[in-house]
Formats: sequence, C-alpha cells, structure tokens
Amino acid sequence: METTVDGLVIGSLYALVALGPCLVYGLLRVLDIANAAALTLGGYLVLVLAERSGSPLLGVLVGMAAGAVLGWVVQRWIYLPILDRGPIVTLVTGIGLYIVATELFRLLFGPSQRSAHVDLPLPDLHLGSVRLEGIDLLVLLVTFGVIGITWYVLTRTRSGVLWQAVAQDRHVAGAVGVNSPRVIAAVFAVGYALSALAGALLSVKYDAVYPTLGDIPAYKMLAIIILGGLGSPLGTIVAALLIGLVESWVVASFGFALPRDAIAFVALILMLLIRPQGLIPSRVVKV
Amino acid sequence: GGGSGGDTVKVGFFAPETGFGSADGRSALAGARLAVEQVNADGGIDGKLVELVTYDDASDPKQGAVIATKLVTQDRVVAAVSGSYSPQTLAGATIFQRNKVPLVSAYAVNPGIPETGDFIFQQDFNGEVQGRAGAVQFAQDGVRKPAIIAIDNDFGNALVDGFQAQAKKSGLDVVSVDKNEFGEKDFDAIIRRAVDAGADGIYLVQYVAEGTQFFRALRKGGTDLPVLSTEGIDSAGFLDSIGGLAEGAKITTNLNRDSTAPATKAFLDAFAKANDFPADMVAASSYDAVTMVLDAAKASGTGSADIQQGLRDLKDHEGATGTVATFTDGRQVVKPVQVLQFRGPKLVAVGEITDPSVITP
Amino acid sequence: MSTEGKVTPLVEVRGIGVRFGGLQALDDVSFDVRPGEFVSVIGPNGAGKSTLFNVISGVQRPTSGSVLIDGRPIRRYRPDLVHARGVGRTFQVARPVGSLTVRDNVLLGAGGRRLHGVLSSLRPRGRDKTLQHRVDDLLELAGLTAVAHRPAAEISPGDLRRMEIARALGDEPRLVLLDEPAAGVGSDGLTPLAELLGRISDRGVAVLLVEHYVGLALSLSDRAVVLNRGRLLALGEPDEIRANQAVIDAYLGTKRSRGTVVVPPATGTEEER
Amino acid sequence: MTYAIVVAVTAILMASVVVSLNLTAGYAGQPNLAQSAFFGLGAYFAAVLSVQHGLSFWAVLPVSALVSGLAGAVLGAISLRLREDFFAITTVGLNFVVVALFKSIDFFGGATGIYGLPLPTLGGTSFTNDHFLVLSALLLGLVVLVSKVVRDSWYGGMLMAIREDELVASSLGAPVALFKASAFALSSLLAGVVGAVYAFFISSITPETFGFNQSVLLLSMLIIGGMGTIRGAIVGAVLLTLIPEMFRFASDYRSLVYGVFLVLVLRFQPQGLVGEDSWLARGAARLLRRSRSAPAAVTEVSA
Amino acid sequence: MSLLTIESLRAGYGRSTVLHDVSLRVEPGEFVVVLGSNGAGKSTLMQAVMGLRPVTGGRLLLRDLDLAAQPVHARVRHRIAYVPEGRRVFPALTVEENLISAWRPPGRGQAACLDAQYDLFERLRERRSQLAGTLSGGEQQMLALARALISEPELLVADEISLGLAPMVVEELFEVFARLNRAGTAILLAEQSAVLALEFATTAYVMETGQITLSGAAADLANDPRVADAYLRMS
Ligand SMILES: Nc1ncnc2c1ncn2[C@@H]1O[C@H](COP(=O)(O)OP(=O)(O)OP(=O)(O)O)[C@@H](O)[C@H]1O
Ligand SMILES: Nc1ncnc2c1ncn2[C@@H]1O[C@H](COP(=O)(O)OP(=O)(O)OP(=O)(O)O)[C@@H](O)[C@H]1O
Ligand SMILES: [Mg+2]
Ligand SMILES: [Mg+2]
Repeated sequence: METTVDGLVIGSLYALVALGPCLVYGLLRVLDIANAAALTLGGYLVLVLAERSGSPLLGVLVGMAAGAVLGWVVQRWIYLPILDRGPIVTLVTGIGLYIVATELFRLLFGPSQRSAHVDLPLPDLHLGSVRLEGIDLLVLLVTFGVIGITWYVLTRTRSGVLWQAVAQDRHVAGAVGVNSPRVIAAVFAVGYALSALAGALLSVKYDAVYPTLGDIPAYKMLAIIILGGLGSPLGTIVAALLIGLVESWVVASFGFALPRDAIAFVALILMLLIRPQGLIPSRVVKV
Repeated sequence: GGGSGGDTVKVGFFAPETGFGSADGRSALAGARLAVEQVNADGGIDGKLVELVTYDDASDPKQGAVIATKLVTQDRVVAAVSGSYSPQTLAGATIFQRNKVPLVSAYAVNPGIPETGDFIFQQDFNGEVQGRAGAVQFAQDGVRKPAIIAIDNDFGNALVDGFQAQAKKSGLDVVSVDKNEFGEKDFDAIIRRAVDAGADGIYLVQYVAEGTQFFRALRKGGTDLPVLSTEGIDSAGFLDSIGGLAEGAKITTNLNRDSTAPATKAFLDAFAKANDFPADMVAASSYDAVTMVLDAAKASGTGSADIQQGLRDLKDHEGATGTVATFTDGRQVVKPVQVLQFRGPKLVAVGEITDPSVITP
Repeated sequence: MSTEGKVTPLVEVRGIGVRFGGLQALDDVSFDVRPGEFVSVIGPNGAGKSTLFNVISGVQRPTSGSVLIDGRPIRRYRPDLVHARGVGRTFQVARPVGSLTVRDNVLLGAGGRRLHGVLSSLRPRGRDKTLQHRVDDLLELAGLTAVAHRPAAEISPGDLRRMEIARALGDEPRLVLLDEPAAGVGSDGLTPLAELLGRISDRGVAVLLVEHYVGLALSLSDRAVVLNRGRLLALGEPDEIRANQAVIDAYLGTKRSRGTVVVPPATGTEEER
Repeated sequence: MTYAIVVAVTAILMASVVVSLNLTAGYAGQPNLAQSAFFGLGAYFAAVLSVQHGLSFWAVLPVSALVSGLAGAVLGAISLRLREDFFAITTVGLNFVVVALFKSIDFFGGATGIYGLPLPTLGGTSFTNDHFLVLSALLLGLVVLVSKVVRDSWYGGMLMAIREDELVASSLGAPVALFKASAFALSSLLAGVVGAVYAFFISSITPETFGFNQSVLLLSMLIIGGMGTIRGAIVGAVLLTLIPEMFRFASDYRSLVYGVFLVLVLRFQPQGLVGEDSWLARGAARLLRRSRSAPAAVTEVSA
Repeated sequence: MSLLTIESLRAGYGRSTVLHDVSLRVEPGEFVVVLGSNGAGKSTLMQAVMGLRPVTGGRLLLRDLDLAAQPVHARVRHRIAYVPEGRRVFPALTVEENLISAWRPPGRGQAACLDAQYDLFERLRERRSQLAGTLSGGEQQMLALARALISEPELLVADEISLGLAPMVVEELFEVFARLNRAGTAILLAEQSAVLALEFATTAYVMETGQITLSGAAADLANDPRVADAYLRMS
C-alpha cells in the first residue's frame, strides 16, 4: 500500500514533467530534451529563493515564469528555424541545448548538490496505516489539477482542435486563421513552466538540486511519451503513473533487480512489441 | 619514460572537473594544488619548481587513455596522480605502465589498479580493505544481520565484496544485497524490503546524492536501524546537504578530521585557508598522493624511474590521511581505517581499525 | 482485341470487397484485363477507384475476393511481390523520391525485377548498359530529358506526373495502373499526355487508367469499368458507356462537360490493334 | 607526436563508426540512436574473449562482427514494426538496456568493466600506436568503400526511397523489410568491428563507455558533418574528436564550448557543415563550376 | 476602392524570383480567374496573397490595408479565406474538426455554419466523423473548399478547385461559386479548367512565366484567339 502511494507520487512527478514535452511533440514532432533544463531551473530557483526570501512559493512562481520565458526563447530562436530539417536534427539540437544548460548551472551554482531544507507549512496525512507527507500530498494535488485542466482545454474547448490543426500543418493552419506562432509559443511556455514546477516540487521533496538533476527525467520522459502513444496527453499521464507504480512495485518486490531506468525502457520495448501504436495512440493517418 | 629536462619538475594530474563527478573533481584538484604550492613555497625540489599539469576527464572513462597519452608524450611529465574514479584511472594506468611513468591513484578503490604493473601505485586503501573494515566495525557495534544497499559500479562492488568476505569471519549474516543505479532517488521501498528481511543494520555504499536520499527515506520511514556507510559520502557537500538526518550514522574513511597527527592538522588548516569549502577525503587523498610523488622525487631524483624507486622505498610517509609505513609488494598501502560518526554538524572520530589481517590488502 | 475472345486474362479481379470500419468501399467488384488492353476505371469521387488500385498493386488486402495475375492468385499482398509479377503503378498524389534526380527516380523503377536480393542489388546502378538505355528511352518517351538531372522535388507538377509514369514503366511491366495522371496537368499539357498514354499502349503494355477527364480516358480505351459507391455500375466499350443512362446519372451529368473532349488518335494505332 | 597519433587513431575510429551509422541513419533515414550499443557489443566481445578466454585479436574480430551484425539484424526487424519516432525512442532505450546487460551479466564483467586487454600482435611483434594508425586507416577505407558501393547501387537508391516513402519503394519492387533489416545488420557489423579494434586500442572498457551519451555523440558527429554523405560523416567525427582535445586548456568551459558549438552549427547549418547544400558545399561547387566553365567559355568564343 | 490591389508584385522561392511585376485587382463582389499553364506562377501568386510566400517587392493592399505587413492568420481575420493547391486538409482531424478549426466565433453559431457546409456537400455530412486523411481525393477537395467557406469570407482565394473532382462535381462547384459571388463574396481563382472558369468568372487574367500577359472581361477573353489556342483546345 505504502509502495503504491510512493509509486503514485513518483508517477505524478513524471506526468508533470512529461506533459510539456508531450504537448510539444504532438505539436511539432520535436522530441524536446531541452525541456529538462527547465526542470533543473525550477529546482534551483525554488531553493535559492526560499533561502534568500524565505518564501518557497515565490521561488515556485519565479521558477515557472523563468521556465515559460526559457520555453519561449527556445522555440522562437532555436527550434522554429530548423523545424523543417526533421526530427533527428531537432532532437540532437535539444540535447546540445541541454548540455549547455547543465554546464551553465554548474558554473553558476557550483558542482555540488545543494539543499535548503524547505519546510512547507503542510500537514502530513494519515490514511489508516499510510502516512502521506505534506509534499507528497501537494504533488498529487498539483498534478491532478494540471491534468484536469489540460484535459479540459484539449478535449472540451476549441483550443484542442486548433492545437491539433497546428500540429498537422502549421502553414495551412495559419491560412485557416489559426495564429500558429502563438499556439506554438504558448505550448512551449506552458510546457516549460510545468517542468519548472515539477522541478520545484522534486527538489523540495528530495531537498536536493544539482546541475544534472534533469538527466534522468530527460530520457525517461521520452519513454513515457512513447508508452503513452506519442503526443496523446491522456496516454502520457497514464503511462507516467504506470511507470511510477511499476518501478516502485518492482523495487519493493525484487529490489533493484533491474536498473530503474532500464525498467521504463524494458516496459516500453515489451509494450511496443504487443501494441506498436502505444497505450492510447494519438491519431495518425498513413497516407 | 619521461626525462626531467628543463627547470621544472612536471607532474601530471587528472580529475573529473565536469560531468557527474565534478564535485569530487573540484576537491581533488584543490588538494593536489595545495600540495604543489607548499612544495614550491619551500623552494621546490633540488631548486626546481614543480609544475602540476592538470586535465579534466569529464567523468568519462574513455578520456583516461587519451589524457594519459597526452601527459606522457606531449607534456612529458615525470610522474602522475589520478584524482579520478577507477574506470578513468584504469584506462590511464595501462598507458603510464607502457611508458614507464609512475602513476599514483589518489582515491580510486579498484583493487585491479596496481595490478596493471610495477609503475602503478594506489594511495588509498583499496575497496576490499574498506569493505572488510566495515564488517568488523558492524560486528563491534553489535549488528548481526546487516542488509547491504550499494551503488552498482566498481566502487560499490569492491566494497561489497570485501564486506561480504569479512562478514562470515566476523559472524555476520548478510540478509540482503541491493544495488542501485547512480542517481537513484527513491529508497523507501528498498529500506522496507531490508526491514522485512529482518535486517538489524544497514551497510550503505553510496555517493553524496544517493546517500542524502537514503537518509531522507530512512527518517521518513521512521526506521532507526544503525547505518554504517563509507568514504563515498565523506564529501564537503554531504554534511551541508544532509542536515541532521544522518545523526548517529557511522562511516569508514581515511580522513580523520579530529586527528591530532600534525600532518593532518596542518593539511586541514592550510586547506581551509586556501579554499572556501571544507576538506574531504577526496581532497586529502589527492593531497597525499601528490606529496608522495614529490617526496619520492626529493629522495631519489626527478626522473620517472627515480620516482618509481622513490615510491617503492617510501618509508613512514606522514600524510593527511594517516601514516603509510610502506607500499606493499602489490604497490598498495597499509593504513588504519578511520571510523567517524555524524554528530550534530560534524564528523567525529569514534574508532580506528588497525587489525593487520583486515587492513592489509 | 476485345473481340478476339479466348485470351487468358492478364489480371482477373474476382469479387473484390474492401471494408473500412462501417464503410464498404468496394463491394463484389469483378472484371478482367487482357494482355495489352487499355481499360479505364471511372466513377464519382469516393467510388473506390484508388482503393481498387491499392488492392491490385498489393498495398491493400481485400476483405473478400481475390486478384489473379496470369491465373495465379495474389496470396501475400505486398507491393514488391506484385511488382515482381509485372505490375507497375502511379499514385493519385505524385510521390517522388524528392532527394534523388528525375533520372535516378526512373532508374529505381528499372531493375527491381532482376535485382531482388540484397547481394545482386549491390551492383552499381549507374553502370548497367541495358538499364541505362532503357532509362534514357523512358525519359525520352515521357519528355523528361531536359529535367533528367534536376532533383525530383523541384520539377513542375506536370513533369512530376510524367516522371511517375516513366518510373512505373521502368521494369517493363505488362500492366500499369495510372491514377489520375492528368490531374493538375494544364490544358496545354493534356495532348502530350494523351499521346504518351497512347504510346505506352502501343508498346503492348496493358493500361488500367483512373481519370476524371472522361473524354481523354474513353477516347483511349478499349473498355471501361464504371464504379459507383464501391459497386460495379457498368462495364463495356466506350460508346456503350457514354450512352449508359445509369452512368450519365451517377457520373457524367447531362450538361456539357469535359467528357466531350476528343483526342486525335495517335497514328498507326489502328492497324496494330 | 604519440599523443597526436592517439588522437588521430581515435578520430579515425570514430569516423569509421559514424560512416557505418550513415548507412542506416543517413541513407535509410532511420533515426538510429543506438549505434554505440553495437559498437559496444563488438568491443565487449573482443575484450571478454581476449582477456578471459585468451583469444587473439585476429580471432575475435570476426566474432565481434558476427555478434554485432546479428544484433543489428534484430534491431532492423524491430524497426519494421515501428513508426519513425517510436523507433527513435526504442533505440534510445536500447542503450540503457544494453548497458544494464553489460553490468548485470557476469559474462561481461559487471560494472567494473574489463581492463588489461593485451596489445594485438602481428607476426610476433606487438602493436604500437603506429600500427593502430595504419589499421584504423585501413578500416576506415573499408567502411567508406562499403558505403560507396551501397550508395551507388540500386540497393542504396532504394534505401533512400525507403527513407522518404516506403510505399513507393515497395511499389517499385524493393523488399522493404529485407532491405531495412540488412542495412541495420551491415551497419552494426561494421560498427562491431570498429568496436573490437577500439577496445584493444584503449585497453580497458566500462559499460558506460557505450551508453546513450556515446550514441548521441556519434549521431551528432553525423549531423554536424552532414547526414547522408560520407564526407560529412568523416568531417563530423574528426571535428567533434578534435574540438574537445583542442579545448583541453579551457577545462572548466570545455563541455560548454562543445554544447554551444553543437547548437550553433545545427541552428545555422542544420544540413551539416559539409552536407548537401551547406555553405561549404555550395562554395566548393561554385569554385568547381568556375574553374570548369572558364576554359569552356573561351572555346565557345573561338568556335 | 478595389477590394484587393496587387501592384508590381515580386515573389519567389529563395534566390529564384517567380513572380515579376504582377499587377491585378479584385473589386468587391467580383469573380476573377487567373489562367496559365503549369509552372506559370499561379499558385505562387495565391500563396503570396495569403502570406505563405514572402513578397520581395511591390504592394499588396486589402482596401487600404497593407496586407504584406499582416501575418498569415491575421489575413484570415480580415475575411480572406484560402483553398490551398493540393487540398492539404488536416489528415488526422475528422471532417467536422477540420471545419471547426476554420470557424471563427463572431458571426453565426458553429452548428449553423457546419450545417450550411453540409448542405452544400452532402458527402461530407455522411463522413463527418471520418478522419480526413482517409477520404478519397475528391472528398478531400470538397472538404478543403468547405473549410474555406465556413469562415464566411469576403474574399475567397482558391487554387485549382477542380483538381481530382468528377466532372459533375466541378460544374456544381462553379455554380456554388457563382451563387456565393452573387451573394457578395469576391473570388480570386487560379484554375486550369479554362472553359468553365471563363464561363462563370467576370474578369480573367492570363499568366505566363510569372507575368500577366492578357487581361479583360471573361467573356471577351473566351473569344480571344490567343486564349483559345493555348487554353481551350482540350477542354
Ligand atoms: N482508410 C480508410 N478508412 C475509411 N474510409 C476510407 C479509407 N480509405 C478510403 N476510404 C473511403 O473509401 C471510399 C473510396 O475511396 P477511394 O479513394 O478509393 O475513392 P476514389 O474512387 O479514388 O475517389 P476520388 O476520385 O475522389 O479519388 C471513400 O469514400 C473514402 O472516404
Ligand atoms: N518549392 C519550390 N522551390 C523552387 N521553385 C519552385 C518551388 N515550387 C514552385 N517552384 C517554381 O515556381 C514556378 C511557379 O510555380 P507555381 O506552382 O506557382 O505555378 P502554377 O502556375 O501554380 O503551376 P500549376 O498549374 O502546375 O499549379 C515554377 O517554375 C516552379 O518550378
Ligand atoms: Mg482516388
Ligand atoms: Mg499551381
């Protein structure tokens, strides 16, 4: 039971991180590794600002704002001009960006792990035998809130259709009146802000930030996006929770039998052999 | 091997200044620099100043061989010190051995390093020694059924091998061994497993980041099993980031901050003056490795072969991490293992393992 | 030729049905194509013409019925296997290999039948003399000599359509399936296209043609197949089709249309037939 | 001098792997982010068989080739089932899985890796760096030759067609499955041979050496140089091997320089430095044309 | 004041200029057709008007608004709609979602607008929840047109609407255009079916290698021997 709750919390964090890249992927077919830089940024800002100003909340908000700006800059100045060069070029560019970001973090904040001992004024929750720490509760609430909003926007409003239209042909979408540049900018800004939020939660939960904080999420996120069916937000969330749970269960029952990161990818490969189109496939048309 | 032409004595050095090991790289470099500065302030060796030629291996094993070649053939160093982890050190060692340039490994624990050949020395006690010392210490503390939670790389493997070998002799019954990847954050489930398996103590072989998360999980789970860890968390950053979470836990390491030995005190003072972060075992070990090379050069001459001879002849070398009587025939050291305990904001010495059958490689 | 009777059909389509979810795109369609015959497939939008081509060329497995080539049924619906049995095709929307030159595109179409295995296909594609001659000949036939060395991505839509035809002819197929070759070709390009189609037929290659320029299609055809909503509406010689009331209602319309175009017959074709 | 040779050998070996990667990633257009896994398989089999089973360098080469080639064929078979992006990420995962296997299967020596590979011998004399230089140059020559044969054949043309449109390729008679799988097998086989030589050259290997980062590095080399061209593969590999070496003095900023270089090149020359239609390639073409057309103009006038 | 004024327009692809000094006017409620053979530059002109091709010289005005300064989507907000060459529907959206993507809030309600299009193209009503990419070629062409019309434009810019359509459907479409036109929508059409185009249009331009070579009332041009020679022989 405890294990399941752990798994859910971890899965929620994965979902929060993967949601942004999933939307970006759905929109531009860019596998955006650079997004993980926003995660680290969010982590640093919340700890640094909590230390300086005493308010973790301020840190989270500044982190999200900074994430949004970073997302905007990355799409406008880096990705858009090379979009027509295909997914491999953008993937490797994103990796390059991520390297630059981690190096900058290392130079700015030093190479060691930093912590600030942020104490949230949140009560722990006792549900029978299970104790849920305040931060875990917060993670669950925030994630499900974000998921709910995303789901509503994408399926219940016209924005969902516009997002899809841009995703399929951003030039023609412009010609039917969709402001493609703005949709793209918005998706990046939101995606990076969410990652910054995830980074803030992650670093408060584990009370640690270091320059390569984003490493593992960066690559696991790819597996999750795929598992979920590439560009399908709902699938991504389900996949993230599933991976979180499976990881915890596997560790609880077999120990670290497999490297944790391999679990996600082994799950991925197994699933692709059975369902090559992902858990909840996004719509694709072979022409 | 390289000659010692010119008016400086060139000593090579490499450490992971960037990449995941960059925190250790920073300490190692600072320790090595301190040793060289001190010697140069004293007038150098035979009137020649010492020049430390340093390279960053970026925490990448592949770079070991390239850097070694560069140090040997381009920079023509007379000897070198590895301030890096085992993979890089091993890769470089082959090259130094082929070129007959002595290499001293500062804190890499793989027992295979000195096996590379007669020019390769290991300054720190190797991983198996420290593992054995861990088992002895746990037995002394009254633990009977330890669980092992170790990082899955050669550091972890070497220590776990030593610990398990000694465990039988010391009457310990290891209930479980779990190995995690670098970067692991979630130890909740694995601790629960250890408890369920009936463990009455945890032997923890981790680095700083993983160690921090382990203690968080341990406290969160409300478990108060005794924990014995290793030099892997003996790092400048750990005390700072851990808060009070590791209170009471012990580690085995080579640097005793409370030591009354003059060499250790002098090092700690000088290091504190030169740097804005505290000394740790990586810094001290790198400092010691470099001083060993320089002392050997002082004693026997500044050629590569001279330094090799000097290292072989090294007697009662007083270093920051204790006194080395001599290198063994296998070019390893025999040094007591320090046992420290987390008490408040400090690491306090609580014991020393000196049993020769344990600490001799 | 249609009057000659007892010739083994080159391709027999027997009771083909294709279902997409709730939609019956093709329903029990049967007809055959004899060696060297020119058959048009016409019908309203969404009638199932392209789907039929996909079935015959092995792209789409039918949900019922079968296709026979030389009396033997297609068992595995795989385009390369059908190609190896002498069937070439073009696509409704031109699909060039854009990074290769026009010449290389045609060259790719030539050689597949002899070079199926990996090892045999490793011979340099630029050196085989007979292959080169055939490619030059096809480029000439399709009027592409001038643009032969330009990347296929850069040439005009009209040239592109002719390149597709040349490419489909590369392996000396006995039947080519042409899906709307005239779409997007300007009115001034239609006559050369009609002549090209005539010349292909003259070489003894059977042609199955989907085209909305009905006049052009019927004037070249020996027979025509009319599809409507997946079913075979009519099958017969051009004059019968033009006069068929069902066809007029469903497809041709009563008013004047492009169906009245008459193409001057390419010289020499009459005698040969 | 020796240092220069070591760097040169490294660069040439990297160039060889990248040229082999170009077969799948460049010609067939498959987003292959797992090349270092095959490179690593070759290296690992060579290391294990020579260190633990005493086989000679020359005896392990064919084994490495075979093992990597077979593994490549399996990946090729997987690629048939998956869409482009699914496949890309599967190859990402493959790196993690292969590293996990190297670590957890005893045969491969665990997390410690394998060290102390003996120097290969030829006619009784041990290899020196000079021998390695000659051997790696020959190897590069072989890989380039194979690539050229592929590029100029019907097979290679069809791989390019597959890259753009599988349906067209198969409608023109290409057995897509066979061609794709064989391209992977060939590319991996070559990478495996290079891996074996590399293992002997650096004499100690660890699992992480062949992880995802290395795959990314190999692919970056190809893209920076110019995907789909042999010259691009070579130029990219040489550049990305030399640049970090040249920036050793800037130790603290070295990785930053590397990252910035990667981003800048891809941003402003996404077709690669010497790829089709890059500034350099265009400039060279213009020069060639000028030097050719000048005399032609004269003859025209005089004619 | 003209609705659309194109003056000495230059546009092209990268280094190659395709349109040289093209001038053309569309008056409110006029039906203008641009004829020309393959590669003449018709599509380039349509794309330049929509902002999908950068303009390198000349002027482009909607009434007195400088269109060239407007991003693509803003031109649609100024009530220009576009049918791209070669359909380009959104393949993974359903028919209905394709239409919704182009519907603009002010004006009639979404349901009413959808119905209007379905009335025009019954086939689309039948296929409303089918993914557009799986429609037949002609069905996609209808969808592309409906998608443009649903925004109730003042100016419709259409590129080769007859492509791939059955003859009857083409005639119906031209009648639809005529009806729209009578209701006040101005139309700028690039077309190769010259006979029908000249019959329905009010004004016609002939384009050759990026330049306008002939222009005038459609009826006059239909009788012009130069046009008949080049464009009416076959159709
Ligand atoms: N994958 C699919 N899923 C669902 N319906 C499909 C699919 N493919 C085709 N259809 C439907 O099948 C019918 C036949 O399509 P097909 O493309 O064969 O028509 P066509 O005769 O070629 O028409 P056109 O002349 O317009 O090209 C169409 O109504 C189309 O919508
Ligand atoms: N992507 C491109 N790159 C370079 N040149 C192009 C490109 N697209 C078109 N062209 C060139 O621009 C010119 C005009 O093309 P455009 O498509 O505007 O002609 P069009 O009149 O619409 O022809 P069609 O009737 O065939 O549609 C042609 O010469 C063509 O080769
Ligand atoms: Mg069709
Ligand atoms: Mg056009």
